[in-house]
Amino acid sequence: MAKNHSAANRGPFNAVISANKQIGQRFYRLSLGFESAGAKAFAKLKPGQFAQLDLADTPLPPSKDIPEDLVDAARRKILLRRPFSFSDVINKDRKTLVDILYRVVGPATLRMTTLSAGDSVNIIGPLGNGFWVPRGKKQALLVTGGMGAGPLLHLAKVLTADHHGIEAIAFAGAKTEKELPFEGQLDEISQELGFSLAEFARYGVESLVATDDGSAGFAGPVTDCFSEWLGRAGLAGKDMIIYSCGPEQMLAKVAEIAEKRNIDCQLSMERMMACGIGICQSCAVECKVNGSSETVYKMCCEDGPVFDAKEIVFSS
Amino acid sequence: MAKNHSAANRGPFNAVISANKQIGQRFYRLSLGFESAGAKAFAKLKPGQFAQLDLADTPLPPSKDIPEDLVDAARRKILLRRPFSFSDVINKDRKTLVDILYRVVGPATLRMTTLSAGDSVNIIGPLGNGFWVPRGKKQALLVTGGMGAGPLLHLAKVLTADHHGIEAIAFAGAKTEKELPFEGQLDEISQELGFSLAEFARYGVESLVATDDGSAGFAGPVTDCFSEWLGRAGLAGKDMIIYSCGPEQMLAKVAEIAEKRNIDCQLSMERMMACGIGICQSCAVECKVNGSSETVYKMCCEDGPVFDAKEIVFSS
Amino acid sequence: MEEAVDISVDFAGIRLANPVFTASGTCGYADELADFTDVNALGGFITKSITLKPKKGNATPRIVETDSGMLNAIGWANIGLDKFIEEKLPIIEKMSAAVFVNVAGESIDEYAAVAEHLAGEAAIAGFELNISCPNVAKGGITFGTDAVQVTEITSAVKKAAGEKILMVKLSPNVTDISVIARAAVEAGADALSLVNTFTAMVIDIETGKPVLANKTGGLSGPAIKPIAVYLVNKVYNEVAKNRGIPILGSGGIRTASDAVEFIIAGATAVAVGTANFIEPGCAAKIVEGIKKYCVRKKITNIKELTGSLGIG
Amino acid sequence: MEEAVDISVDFAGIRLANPVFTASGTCGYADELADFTDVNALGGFITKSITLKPKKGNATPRIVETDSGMLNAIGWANIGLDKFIEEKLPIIEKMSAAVFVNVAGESIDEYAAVAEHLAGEAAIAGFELNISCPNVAKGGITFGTDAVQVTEITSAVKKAAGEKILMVKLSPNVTDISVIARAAVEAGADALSLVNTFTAMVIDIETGKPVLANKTGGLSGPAIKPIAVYLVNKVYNEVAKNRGIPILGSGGIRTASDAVEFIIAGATAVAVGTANFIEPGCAAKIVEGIKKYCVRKKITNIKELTGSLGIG
Ligand SMILES: Cc1cc2nc3c(=O)[nH]c(=O)nc-3n(C[C@H](O)[C@H](O)[C@H](O)COP(=O)(O)OP(=O)(O)OC[C@H]3O[C@@H](n4cnc5c(N)ncnc54)[C@H](O)[C@@H]3O)c2cc1C
Ligand SMILES: Cc1cc2nc3c(=O)[nH]c(=O)nc-3n(C[C@H](O)[C@H](O)[C@H](O)COP(=O)(O)OP(=O)(O)OC[C@H]3O[C@@H](n4cnc5c(N)ncnc54)[C@H](O)[C@@H]3O)c2cc1C
Ligand SMILES: Cc1cc2nc3c(=O)[nH]c(=O)nc-3n(C[C@H](O)[C@H](O)[C@H](O)COP(=O)(O)O)c2cc1C
Ligand SMILES: Cc1cc2nc3c(=O)[nH]c(=O)nc-3n(C[C@H](O)[C@H](O)[C@H](O)COP(=O)(O)O)c2cc1C
Ligand code: FES
Ligand code: FES
Repeated sequence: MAKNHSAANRGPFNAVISANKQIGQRFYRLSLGFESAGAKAFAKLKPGQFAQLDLADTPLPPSKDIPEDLVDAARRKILLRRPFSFSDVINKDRKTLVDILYRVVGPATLRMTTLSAGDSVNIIGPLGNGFWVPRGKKQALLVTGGMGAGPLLHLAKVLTADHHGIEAIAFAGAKTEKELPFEGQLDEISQELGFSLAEFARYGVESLVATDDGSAGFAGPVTDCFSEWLGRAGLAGKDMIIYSCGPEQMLAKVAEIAEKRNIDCQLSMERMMACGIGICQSCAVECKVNGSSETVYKMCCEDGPVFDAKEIVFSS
Repeated sequence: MAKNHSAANRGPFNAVISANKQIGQRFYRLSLGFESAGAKAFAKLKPGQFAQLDLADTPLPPSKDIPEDLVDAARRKILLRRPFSFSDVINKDRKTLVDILYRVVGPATLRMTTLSAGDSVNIIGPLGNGFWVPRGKKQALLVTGGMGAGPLLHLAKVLTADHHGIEAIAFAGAKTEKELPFEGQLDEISQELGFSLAEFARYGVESLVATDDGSAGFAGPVTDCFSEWLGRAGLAGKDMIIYSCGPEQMLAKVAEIAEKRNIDCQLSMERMMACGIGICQSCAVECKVNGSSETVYKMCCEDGPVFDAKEIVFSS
Repeated sequence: MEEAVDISVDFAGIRLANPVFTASGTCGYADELADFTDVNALGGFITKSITLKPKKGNATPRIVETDSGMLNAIGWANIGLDKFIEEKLPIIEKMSAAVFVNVAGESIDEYAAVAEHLAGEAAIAGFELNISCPNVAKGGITFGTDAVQVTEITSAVKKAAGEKILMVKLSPNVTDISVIARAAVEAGADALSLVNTFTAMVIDIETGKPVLANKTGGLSGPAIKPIAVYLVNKVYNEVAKNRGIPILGSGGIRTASDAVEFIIAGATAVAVGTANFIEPGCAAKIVEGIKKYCVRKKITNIKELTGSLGIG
Repeated sequence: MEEAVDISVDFAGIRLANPVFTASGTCGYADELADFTDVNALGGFITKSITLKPKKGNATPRIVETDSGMLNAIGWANIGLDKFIEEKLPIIEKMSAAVFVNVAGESIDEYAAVAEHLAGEAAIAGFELNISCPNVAKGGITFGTDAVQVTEITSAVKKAAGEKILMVKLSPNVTDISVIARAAVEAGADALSLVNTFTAMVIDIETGKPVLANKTGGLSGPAIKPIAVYLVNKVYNEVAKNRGIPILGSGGIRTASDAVEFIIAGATAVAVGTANFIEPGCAAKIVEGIKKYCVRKKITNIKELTGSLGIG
């Protein structure tokens, strides 16, 4: 696992918003541009790396636009930065443009919705270690839950561009069709091949969709869809790799499937983070120690957020 | 003193900003419009009354626009409402439009500068008691210091409109010409008559200007200018009244002059206010008790902010 | 649907329509908030601290804002017992909320005298004993931080209070609040109120002096909420639960979610203080919000929620 | 002009280039902040709490945000003394700031053992005794709230610490912090550090459980600043001033203005904690801001400012 070496410039940088597009009921895509030092730092952003955004002084939306379940939470003044990973990076004319897919869940993400072209936001990053591609892999299976799609879209792009020997396929899950964080229409190709999600399709990656309520694609958890697909394809083994990002329960299930079929698996974990830069110890992830029943806490921000699935001790 | 009777609707109301014009280095005029209940409540706003604005969720200006001496203060998140009085009221088409003259001194007034046409702000008011016009007055002397000009402009308008028997003259002071909270040019009429400050002139009120550094008009405190003028005119007595609003030291001086010359005098006082509506007791003003050496605390928000100068016990 | 939710609470033997009070010193003596909100929508109401004689209070500035909080050093400014009886009781008689008179004084006798004078007033549900105000030279906090004195003053006022509910308001400025809470309950307190404000100071770096004329003041508002929730939960677990003593929880409550947090921690009812200054109608809104929360969570009686944290 | 300002301070016998530290637990073990700021711009640096053996710390969540503050319950997670000596001391040797090792433990012996092992290290200026951490079951705060135990642990560690400066970090969760401060000083503390965090709790009203796995945590950040300023001023007046004991003031410092407030209140130096997470370069900025303040106020030596509030 390539460690994010010190002495790199990781900000704080000011990024300028180029767009902040609502792509679903509570989903947005924020596009930001960095110049000079920030552009240099983010140019080499790896899929799965993240950044810490200071949203404390970003205004709230007008009260009529605050969903009822967030009215009370919106009263809280923000102190800490918030971690977000990226769904895309583009280097153009000495600028670096990045995209963040985000969901509105509390005071910071609520404030984020008011950012508009020309505004700027203070960012520390890139942070942590991204996904990595071990030698000899032929097939990458991207399993996403909800907002987890972001870093896996970025990964799909990188796999297509830099790893020609690897074929990728995506499994995208959400509670309902409306909560799939994709913009394009869902075009069903065939029951087997699933959907052509424009976001993955542009990298030549087919996708299967699952929704808990069956409103689109497979009816049930994306992990069931994934597991059934693996069963049908009769696939297992060492030339495959699973990459997953989503809610922790889903990741636990993915890890289980991976272990059963003996497939390498990398998971992007989330923790409440105060600093994001390895100094506060708030983001502990319990990890197994090789060949022992003991566990240690690794830091999600510095040692992760992407971990080998075999390491992780899931709590529930 | 007409007391603001209960059972009146004093909000909270939403007012919509129509303009927020910078009129000096750190001075602005905020124009707001009320509709329906708010319009009704503010339609009868008296000069000297005030309102409590909730600016907690009003965004800060971008950091490059925050003056260096306010950078640290700007970090403080606002909790309490802020009191402001008014420089004008216009009733038009069932709407009530009001103006606030304000100076940027801390986190709330800094945030206020970012309000722009169409934004709304939550307001409690009108609050407190305004200036009143005792019977038999022929001449009103308006003495303002800095931002104190606001309510006295409103008073000048009301005097001209509703009290034809009274002639008004204004004495406007500030530290420097730049800190005079007026927009128009300073046109000197004559040494005796002083200036034609457009803001007062449109109500037919002449004005004398004083600046501490002599950059415009009389060189020295406005109270000296005022006192000299009274001396020159040899005026005193019961058909005159002094109205004053400004820093407390200035008000103390005005009260002294008024007492010496036996002129009725009303002062608009300021205190740190938590509620503005008489429930927290934070805004105590020490007042003499008639015919006794004892003093009591009156509430600036409810019993004031305008007080008879004879009542006030000045601290320094 | 909403009718199915019962948010009325039993508070030391009386029935409150709902568990929301306004806190002493933040809502006047009686109906001063009536222009802004329906005071009859409240479950309970606590007057400004009343002393035997009128008190002028401290010089100004008496308040200063801090990050997510404010300091106050009002100093028990109040109209005094006689004027309170004369001018305010008649209004209180018409209020439907349970009214508690917050009692303060410089000596145990003064506290007891105020309670004794009011003990026969039908309009009053009980007393809140302010032994925890950090802004007066004598009395107040000195009583509230020493268990022996808490015992003495509570017993004395209990006697004076007759049949009325005696609620003791605890200071958070102590090493172990449960020790004080236990002393109060064992000396006869029917209910506990916590927390009062935290002693604090703001210095104006331009003048080099404290902003408040009184130099120090009490910190209230959202800033203190997490400490208050902890203290309520601690007193609930260590003192109140087993003895069946209700807690009135306060400290930074501004929304229904805040109120629910205190209730889960162990508060039978909550008091809204500083938030009244910003949104004078917020207590009534909190009543509605608690109802909605219960409906959403399928809680039919708010009792199920009280102290449901069940830790410790 | 700027050259005329001397902001170096004498801190318990050593000279610090300026009065700004980063606080324990918020800046790593050594140069972890180096990517973001010039750690050599600091006057002092305090390591994360070090225990004899490595500690895993608490389960997650370990933090939660509150209004203008945050709760943490890290639980002394640290690499342990041996690894600290092996991996971190070599880096510390190259740092120009005065480095204090924050020492923690479950028993007096453990505290003393850590200090003894490090007492001979030239790279270390002294120790900060953490007897005030609210997030561990044993040790920590139990020591910090009882004067007798503070005396014992301070004397024991003082002996172990040899020539090194011994700074005792006080808990604010006490009735009278001066009693504890006095106990520490009389038992040999060369300096006092205050405040540590306030015990607090946040409840998730959706799950009905505390957000933190440890249930309670310590409140830090701007929310606590006015309480911290008051406590620093109190300890300065009642304990530190007459005995010539320097105070390291902390609690919610984020700007130079905040730092100046603590210095006027009586702090010889200040420590920046939570703010490092938001703005990792802020301590260095505060150094510059203090200089500018002194220039503007025509203060030629920062000593003139320390404790200049002069009240009480
Ligand atoms: C490495 C990393 C990458 C992330 N990438 C993305 C992304 O690309 N898009 C996106 O929408 N979100 C992402 N998140 C989550 C995002 O940081 C939170 O949604 C955000 O902080 C919520 O802030 P808030 O103030 O809106 O809500 P809060 O009120 O802070 O939180 C709302 C709810 O979300 C939970 N929560 C908040 N922060 C975290 C966290 N860090 N880990 C787990 N649960 C949390 C809280 O427990 C709470 O229940 C990422 C988190 C991490 C750690
Ligand atoms: C009845 C009344 C009417 C007012 N009318 C106007 C007006 O028309 N235009 C205008 O610009 N300002 C007016 N003010 C003052 C205005 O309320 C303050 O400038 C404002 O609250 C400052 O908020 P802030 O957050 O920007 O600064 P803060 O950081 O809150 O204050 C900056 C400085 O101003 C002082 N200050 C703040 N509020 C008050 C107060 N209420 N009384 C005395 N000193 C205070 C503080 O001590 C501090 O030194 C009025 C005040 C009162 C009481
Ligand atoms: C301005 C002000 C005045 C107060 N006056 C009193 C008082 O007279 N008696 C009392 O017991 N508590 C008084 N308090 C404390 C409140 O009743 C309450 O306990 C405290 O403010 C915490 O709640 P909050 O954070 O919701 O304000 C006062 C608080 C404030 C802010
Ligand atoms: C995440 C975190 C971890 C901390 N860890 C320690 C610690 O290990 N030892 C210690 O003595 N204090 C620790 N503290 C307390 C700080 O050193 C400081 O005293 C406190 O946070 C108050 O300062 P602040 O408000 O500037 O953060 C920690 C604080 C935080 C926020
Ligand atoms: S978030 Fe601070 S160490 Fe990971
Ligand atoms: S500001 Fe609350 S009583 Fe005047």
